[in-house]
Amino acid sequence: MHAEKHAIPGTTPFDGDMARRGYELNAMCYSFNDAENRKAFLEDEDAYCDKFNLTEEQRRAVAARDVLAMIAAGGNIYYLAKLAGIFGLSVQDLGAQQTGMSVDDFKAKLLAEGMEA
Amino acid sequence: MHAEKHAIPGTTPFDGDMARRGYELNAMCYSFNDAENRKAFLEDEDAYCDKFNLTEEQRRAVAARDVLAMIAAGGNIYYLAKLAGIFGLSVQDLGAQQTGMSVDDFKAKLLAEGMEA
Amino acid sequence: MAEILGGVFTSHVPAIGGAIAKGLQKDDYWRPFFDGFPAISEWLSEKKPDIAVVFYNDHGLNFFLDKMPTFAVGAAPQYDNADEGWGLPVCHSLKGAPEFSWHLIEHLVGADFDITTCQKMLVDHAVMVPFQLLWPDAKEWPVRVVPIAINTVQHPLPSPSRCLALGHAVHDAIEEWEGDERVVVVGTGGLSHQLDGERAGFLNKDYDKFCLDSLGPSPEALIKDTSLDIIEKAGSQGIEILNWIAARGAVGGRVVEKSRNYHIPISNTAAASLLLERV
Amino acid sequence: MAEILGGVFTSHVPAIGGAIAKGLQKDDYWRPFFDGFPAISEWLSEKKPDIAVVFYNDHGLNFFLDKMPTFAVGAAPQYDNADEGWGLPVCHSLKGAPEFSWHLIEHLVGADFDITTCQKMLVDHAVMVPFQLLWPDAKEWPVRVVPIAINTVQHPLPSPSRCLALGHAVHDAIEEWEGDERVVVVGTGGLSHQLDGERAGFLNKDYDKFCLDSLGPSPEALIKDTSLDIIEKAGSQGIEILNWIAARGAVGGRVVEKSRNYHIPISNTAAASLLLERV
Ligand SMILES: [Fe+3]
Ligand SMILES: [Fe+3]
Repeated sequence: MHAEKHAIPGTTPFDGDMARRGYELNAMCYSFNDAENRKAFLEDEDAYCDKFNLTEEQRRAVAARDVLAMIAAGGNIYYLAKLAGIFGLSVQDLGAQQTGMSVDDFKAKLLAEGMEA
Repeated sequence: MHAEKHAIPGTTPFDGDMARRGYELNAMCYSFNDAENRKAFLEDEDAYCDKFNLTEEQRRAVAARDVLAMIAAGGNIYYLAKLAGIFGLSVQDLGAQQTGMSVDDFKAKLLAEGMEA
Repeated sequence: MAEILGGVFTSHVPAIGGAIAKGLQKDDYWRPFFDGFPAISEWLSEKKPDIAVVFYNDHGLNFFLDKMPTFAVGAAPQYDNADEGWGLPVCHSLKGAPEFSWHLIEHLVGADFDITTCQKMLVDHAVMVPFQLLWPDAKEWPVRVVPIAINTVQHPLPSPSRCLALGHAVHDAIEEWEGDERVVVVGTGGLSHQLDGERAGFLNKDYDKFCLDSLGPSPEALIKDTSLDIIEKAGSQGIEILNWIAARGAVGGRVVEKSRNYHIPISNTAAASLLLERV
Repeated sequence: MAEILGGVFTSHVPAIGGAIAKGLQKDDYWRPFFDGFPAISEWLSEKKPDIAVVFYNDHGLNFFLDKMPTFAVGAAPQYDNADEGWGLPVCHSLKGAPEFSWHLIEHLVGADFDITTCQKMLVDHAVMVPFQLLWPDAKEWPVRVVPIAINTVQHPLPSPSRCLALGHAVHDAIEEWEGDERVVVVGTGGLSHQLDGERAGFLNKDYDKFCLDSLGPSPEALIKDTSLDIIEKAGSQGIEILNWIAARGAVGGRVVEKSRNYHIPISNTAAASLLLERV
């Protein structure tokens, strides 16, 4: 039904297809703006995922702390970053996980880009 | 600061000036979509007005059930209709009050317009 | 390619919902208004649309002044009705058409319409009253829906010409859709009425007739006025004609009038229904 | 008549807020970035703007996918910052300029921009980090603010050309304002970065340089790309350049570059600051 999509390697634009798929997961992550909700998630992750009607795919991705799987399940990185924050993970930690690098290597790669002429 | 406004007799377009003035009153009325809030208002009108930080002008207009005064205080009729609903008042009751007619006369006037050729 | 069947235009006064709930359709007060609908309902059951694109305005159920969109387009799998505060029965939910919605949204943003996209959206009497009028015996609503809300509440309102342009862009998007769904466009609200102020109860038969006469053959005639001009002519809430104008744009092309009804009063309103079939 | 002083453009990475909270401005990692700001702060304390019009994107504090506006304009008397979930200290509130906001809103809707009007609006790090950078020693923020949020989160995004047109319309509205306020325009976000996917950590110095070189003298060069083209070149979040493009449009006319800084990396981002003074 769609016009040919503009494919960008290693990148999943958060479009209507993804926004539909990820609504519940993103709604849960949006709730983490509130400290009480972060606490409730930490106290009983399963119950919290139930409350937001996460799909099986989303629950598995969250349980595995697997960012690429969360994105595949429709998660948007701006909302996912709030979930990551609960675990004390920065966007550099997320970058390392998604690119399969150690955090030190990921940081070093970024620093190296800054060194180049 | 404004360009000359398009003045329409007996009519107050709900523009930025009115929307600013009426924010609290309209926020209170918007809350009346919820039956529990309608009940809370009926049980303790003063406390409920406090909760929404109504201005003195708005509180007086609400206490007097005076629709023109509510509009002058920034009330928008779509939200005010929800407050009127609490008292079982229809938009015809509101029309009668605002035009200084009895409800029967107001209804008769409308019916008469329908009879005209 | 999707087919646009035509446009249905109707008032959406909440009191109509109350009359339906109480079964008053045959009463003297209500009959002249409800008489406008059998012809439309028959046309709908003959044409069997799959999707209804509904232009309406929210009356403070889904939107508040914290975030008031000029144009909001639904992209939800389901739209719930809810308590609006005056005891109308809550109608059963509408099924959405999210793929079709996202296609419209892609087209509209691509055409420089700065819409607000709503993956969750409560729909008020301005959608539910028309649905009850158009499909009076439906156990389940027979169409999926894309609600498009136009700000008629807080000024500045979009201009009549912008609303017609929105409709034209929706038209183009529907025509581009590769599915073979049959689409009916619905415009709700109006005609002349005013609920607020010393002019409450204001009606304008001449202007309403001009609207009913022009909408089909010459909608451009309706967009020569500004929104404030229309409020002067049709009353503060008569501005809901913006929904009709946008809907007419979405129907597009040439139309033939299949049914028309006009009756004063329903509550404070000059009530009307109109069916324009595409030719 | 209001005077537009110029435009300030800066990255808004949350980690910068963390560094400020911890007083790390002079650390080796941070110094090369913070070094870009004394020149801008001095310019601001010399020019003394009364109002800042800030183009930014919300990152899921004030807007969610239930109601996602393409363009949202603040009209609040005050804008609060709030907890975003990662423990940044909550900044003190910003004073609004509601009369000025409503003037912009009237102009924008009159010019066929279908904005969402926000009488209440939380502002996230994309406003607060730049404010901390521009006025580092402020006990109270020395300007009133009009925040304008551009959707850079959920596709379809507004096109770069639509964002520049929005900026131009804001420019015209400011020029029409009868008050004698001095206005600075702020664009926040970028430059190249990508947080999500296998391409996380992607940067593009060449494209960033093109942006920094073009923004002042030839902003039209930046709008030849679609939003997806920009994402390909600048990373998923590099699309925040849309805020810079709109802000450049709002500055309008000809400008002279007074200050520029570019540094890799801040967190995952190629960070930059730029000061364009109106001539
Ligand atoms: Fe209505
Ligand atoms: Fe950002």
